[in-house]
Amino acid sequence: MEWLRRLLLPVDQGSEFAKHIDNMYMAIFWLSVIMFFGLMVPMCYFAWRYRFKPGRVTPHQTHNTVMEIVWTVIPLLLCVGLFFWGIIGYMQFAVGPGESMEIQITAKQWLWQFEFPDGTRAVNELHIPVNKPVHLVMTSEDVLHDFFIPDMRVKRDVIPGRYTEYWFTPTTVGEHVSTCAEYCGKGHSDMKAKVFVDTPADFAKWMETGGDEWMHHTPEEWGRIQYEQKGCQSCHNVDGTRSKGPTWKGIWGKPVKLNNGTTVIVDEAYVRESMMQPGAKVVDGFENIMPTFQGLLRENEIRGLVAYIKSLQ
Amino acid sequence: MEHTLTSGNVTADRPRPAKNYLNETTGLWSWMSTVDHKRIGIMYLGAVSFAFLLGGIFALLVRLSLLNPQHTLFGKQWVTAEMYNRFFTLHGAIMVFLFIIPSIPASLANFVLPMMLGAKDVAFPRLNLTSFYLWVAGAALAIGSMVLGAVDTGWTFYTPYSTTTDGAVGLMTLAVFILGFSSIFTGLNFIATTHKLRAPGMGWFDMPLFVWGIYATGVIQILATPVLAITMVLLLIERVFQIGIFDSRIGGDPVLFQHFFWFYSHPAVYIMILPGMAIISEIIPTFSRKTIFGYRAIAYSSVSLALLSFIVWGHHLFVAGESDLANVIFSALTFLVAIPSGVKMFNWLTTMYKGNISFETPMLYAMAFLFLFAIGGLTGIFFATLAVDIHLTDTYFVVAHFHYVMMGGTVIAFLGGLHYWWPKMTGRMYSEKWGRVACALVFIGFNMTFGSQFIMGGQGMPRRYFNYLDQFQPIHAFSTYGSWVLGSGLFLTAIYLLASLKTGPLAPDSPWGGTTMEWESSSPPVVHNFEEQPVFEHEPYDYRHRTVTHV
Amino acid sequence: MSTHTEHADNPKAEAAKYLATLVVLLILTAITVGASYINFGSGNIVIALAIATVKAIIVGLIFMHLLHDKPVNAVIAVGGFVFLGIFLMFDFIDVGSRTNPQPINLHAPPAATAPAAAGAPAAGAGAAADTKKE
Amino acid sequence: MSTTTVDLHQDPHGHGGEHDPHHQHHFTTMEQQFDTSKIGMWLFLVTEVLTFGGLFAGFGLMQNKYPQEFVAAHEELKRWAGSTNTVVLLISSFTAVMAVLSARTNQGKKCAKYLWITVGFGAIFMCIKAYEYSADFAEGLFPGKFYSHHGDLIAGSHGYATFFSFYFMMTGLHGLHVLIGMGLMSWLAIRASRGEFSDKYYTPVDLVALFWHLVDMIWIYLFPLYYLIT
Repeated sequence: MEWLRRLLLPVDQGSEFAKHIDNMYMAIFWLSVIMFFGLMVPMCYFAWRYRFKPGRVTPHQTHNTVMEIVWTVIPLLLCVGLFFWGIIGYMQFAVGPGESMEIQITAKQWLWQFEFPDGTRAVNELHIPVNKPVHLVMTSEDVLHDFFIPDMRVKRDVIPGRYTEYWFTPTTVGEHVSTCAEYCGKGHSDMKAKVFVDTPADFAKWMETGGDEWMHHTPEEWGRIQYEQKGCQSCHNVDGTRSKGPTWKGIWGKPVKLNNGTTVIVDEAYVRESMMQPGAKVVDGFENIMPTFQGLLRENEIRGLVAYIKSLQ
Repeated sequence: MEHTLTSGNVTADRPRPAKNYLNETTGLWSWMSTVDHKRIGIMYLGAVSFAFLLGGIFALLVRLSLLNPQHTLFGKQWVTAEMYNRFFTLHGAIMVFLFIIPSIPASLANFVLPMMLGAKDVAFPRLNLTSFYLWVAGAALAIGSMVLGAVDTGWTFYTPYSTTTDGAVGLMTLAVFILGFSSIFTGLNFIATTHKLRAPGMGWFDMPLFVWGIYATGVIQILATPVLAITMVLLLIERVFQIGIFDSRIGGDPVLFQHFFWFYSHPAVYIMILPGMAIISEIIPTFSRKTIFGYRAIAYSSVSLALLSFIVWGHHLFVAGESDLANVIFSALTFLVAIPSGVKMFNWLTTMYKGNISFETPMLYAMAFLFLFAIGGLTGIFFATLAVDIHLTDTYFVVAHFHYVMMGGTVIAFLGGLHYWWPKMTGRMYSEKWGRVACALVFIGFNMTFGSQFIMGGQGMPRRYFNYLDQFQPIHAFSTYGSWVLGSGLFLTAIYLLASLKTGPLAPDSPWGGTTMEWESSSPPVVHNFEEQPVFEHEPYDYRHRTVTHV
Repeated sequence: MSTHTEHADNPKAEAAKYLATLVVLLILTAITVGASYINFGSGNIVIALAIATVKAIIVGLIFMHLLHDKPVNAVIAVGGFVFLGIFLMFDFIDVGSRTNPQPINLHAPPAATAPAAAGAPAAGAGAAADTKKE
Repeated sequence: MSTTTVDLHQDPHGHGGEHDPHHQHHFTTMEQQFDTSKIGMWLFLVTEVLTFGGLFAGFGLMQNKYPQEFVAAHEELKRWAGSTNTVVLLISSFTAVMAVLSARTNQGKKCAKYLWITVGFGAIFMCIKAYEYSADFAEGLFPGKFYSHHGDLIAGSHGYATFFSFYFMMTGLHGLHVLIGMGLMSWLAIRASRGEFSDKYYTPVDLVALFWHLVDMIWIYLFPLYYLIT
């Protein structure tokens, strides 16, 4: 029945918890199938067997206490069983194992920011080592979000003003997607992050260098990838149209008017400053809503973005 | 009581009175100022049908937006994320607050509940009319909020998004507040009517089960809706004054809003489904020509569902930041809901056993209800189980589940009830042939639209998503095609029902051989329902002395 | 309407009963105000609410006639308070049993930036008060 | 929201012919009509309880969150004013129930007198409330973002503004109910002095008195929660 599980649930079972959930899901699924046919087969049979015949006399059956007790008690027992099974599974998710790696998640419209205990930070890209329990401690800077990793079968709301948490242990190396599962406005469906489950060696390497992928791209390409991954695209368009923030197309080397009345030329220094201190120079007609990327972008990523903006003529 | 049943024939067993509630007085003002529960029921029927049309248009737009991941029609992108967010918000808000909540109670029950009790009217006729005009005012405000900067919060108005977003959220919350009082007055009226206006000799356990269902609904309307009203006021005040209750930026607790909201909105689910179940409890014995099995069990299960509905709302918050202790308690209580729902299913099936079943349109809808509600109910078990809920909540699985209950349950039952009482309400028979065709279209279209969403949800497609992964494209497209089939079925229903008003054959007093008291009136009934006060003589579904020879 | 007016047979006695009820209510008010000046710790709120409940019950039974009225009205009244109690109880269960996890490297309270979707002005005083530890 | 219901099932239109002019056609007897109205009123009171209940829940949870701020903020309220208002409302409840008794025993004039006294106590209550509000506003004790009071013990906490937001919301909604009750009572007093009520028909007096007692009952809880918390 693996094909059925693959149809009804995500193909990847990225954690022990996912296998547990899948087993429960399939058990309830088959229970439901049995009960569904247990209801529908009699219905169809009665409909056919007792279809209208002129003059047929129907019996006056008002109740049958034994039967009614049976069909009250049996479902009740099933429910009690499922309830306890559900709690056992839930506790794996809500109560942590002894030792785990903590990752702090900060959500904002519309990007995910991850921070490791040593201060390493990343945006929309979460690297975790395989077979090591992960403890997510999450908060939001604006509205409700929800960090959902379908392949791990885990999700919990990310709430402004307080922290929420959950645990899971990834068991297979590979790339997964996490999505926002609590409606948060315009960019809700674009608020995705990549979850990379790495081998311990790869993970250690990533922690040191932030990965080596940038070496395989031209700076412009690398910049475009950052544009898509770090959440720039939720506020900046590259086709010349206005969004929450100004477009990037055709601005390089041109003067722009700021909201304090002065004018500035778009060059590398200005672009860098806008990423690190977005509030310092705000383009006229836009609100100061951009979060700072200080400490979130590596040097190679900043250079890529500068090159990408330069290429958008 | 032992008149021969000549179902389907135009020959009524007594002459039609010349004057009935439709033609006793005429003119627009005679309708607008009426306190006759039947006319108010008809006005409500028109009003909620309009809301259903409006909400349905938004539903089709939502589905059309998701036809392909590029959101293109004829090669051009036609919808943006902002528009999509408004579509689903308006679809949800209109369907829940303007359509489903008042649908069965305020239109069908308003018409038949007093007649089932042998009463001349509801307890407070003018309050009934007030309720209708409050609905109109609420609808006007809701539509006003669409025109004056639409709302994009989702129908749930979760804070802090709803306290900070632009748009006419204030107007929409005001609309919901007013609609709440419309609903309260309806419920209040039915409870008082049931208590005090039963026909001479009719005890509590002599009432038709429809009345039990509507009575239980009224209890929920009275107890839950005020909390919604005050929640909407608090939300409005939070937006204007920033008092710091729901908005976390100023010290509020967004999860508290969800508690307040779901303390109403979970019981509201039962405001929607209990009347649906109540209709099924009428249709099945009538078309099986057999007394209902387990009358008391069904009556008690209606009331116990109403009461249980108040202690399970926390299951909407399992992953929303509710404490583990509360999660466990709410999970346990949620499972209890399965029991009375199951009891009803078993009783309906047993009623069909050894019956004499014919398949006119209302019965087809009743069987569709059993099919769809079984799926809706069983998929609820997935959510009650804490661990599985973590994965499935906030995905399309939830969307599919509650549409199976709300649309597959309530709306299908509403359609069944509409066809069941249409001859009584209008005095005309509709086209049986087109009725069956439309029922089949609705049934197939519905399963295409929402059955497929169980698969998407399980695979991890979150709800309220504008941009989705390409892998879901075929299922989304299939679901959208299903929505067209469903829409065409409903459109067809509207056409033949309206056509029957002009061309339908005259209806007999009791076209289906129903045994409850409303069938003792003429079709359509006279102004005060009965020419003489009916007296309770036999239990509501007594077929012992009736042998049907002809359909 | 004789069933409801059984006590009106003797309006004087009825009036005296109402007056006595008023006196009891006033005495209870005096007690509750007096008790608030004495420090019972967390007992104060319990005492105040207990006395308020006694007063509310007296008003319901005597002034609102529930004692001699048809039972259905009393059932309705009690039902309202029971369901209010359910609402309060579960809210407090949740809020009272929440754990408050804190990350290891806790920064300054998250700066509450205005959500990008909003043109709404940022909150006034105490924007960061929500991170106060319970 | 309350006026409509209270009015609606009172003032019945006469269809009865030889019957009591207040008898509505769809009731068999006046007693049935009276009982029905009473059930309707009690159901309406339940909705009132739950409406206020939402505010009480919010207040309780916020009190739980800001215990110190709430105690500190309540010092700004005048305990004598709250106590006086409690006494005023309790006495008005007594006069309201006396009005019902008078109506029921065919003493129309006395009923009108008691109703006017009740209205008078309501007015005293509202005057004291207005005095309290104006004193609060003078000190900058406004709800929500308009809060501009200086010298709070825990500087910068939003708890103070939250306390006063709830204070104004709950006492404001309560005050609105008092005003509605006063309006209804005045209208009934006029009808009573015209001799409209008797032991055969006194439903409106009975129902409005029920409404008034509920308003009193809510104040019985508001008073210790706002004026006496320590």
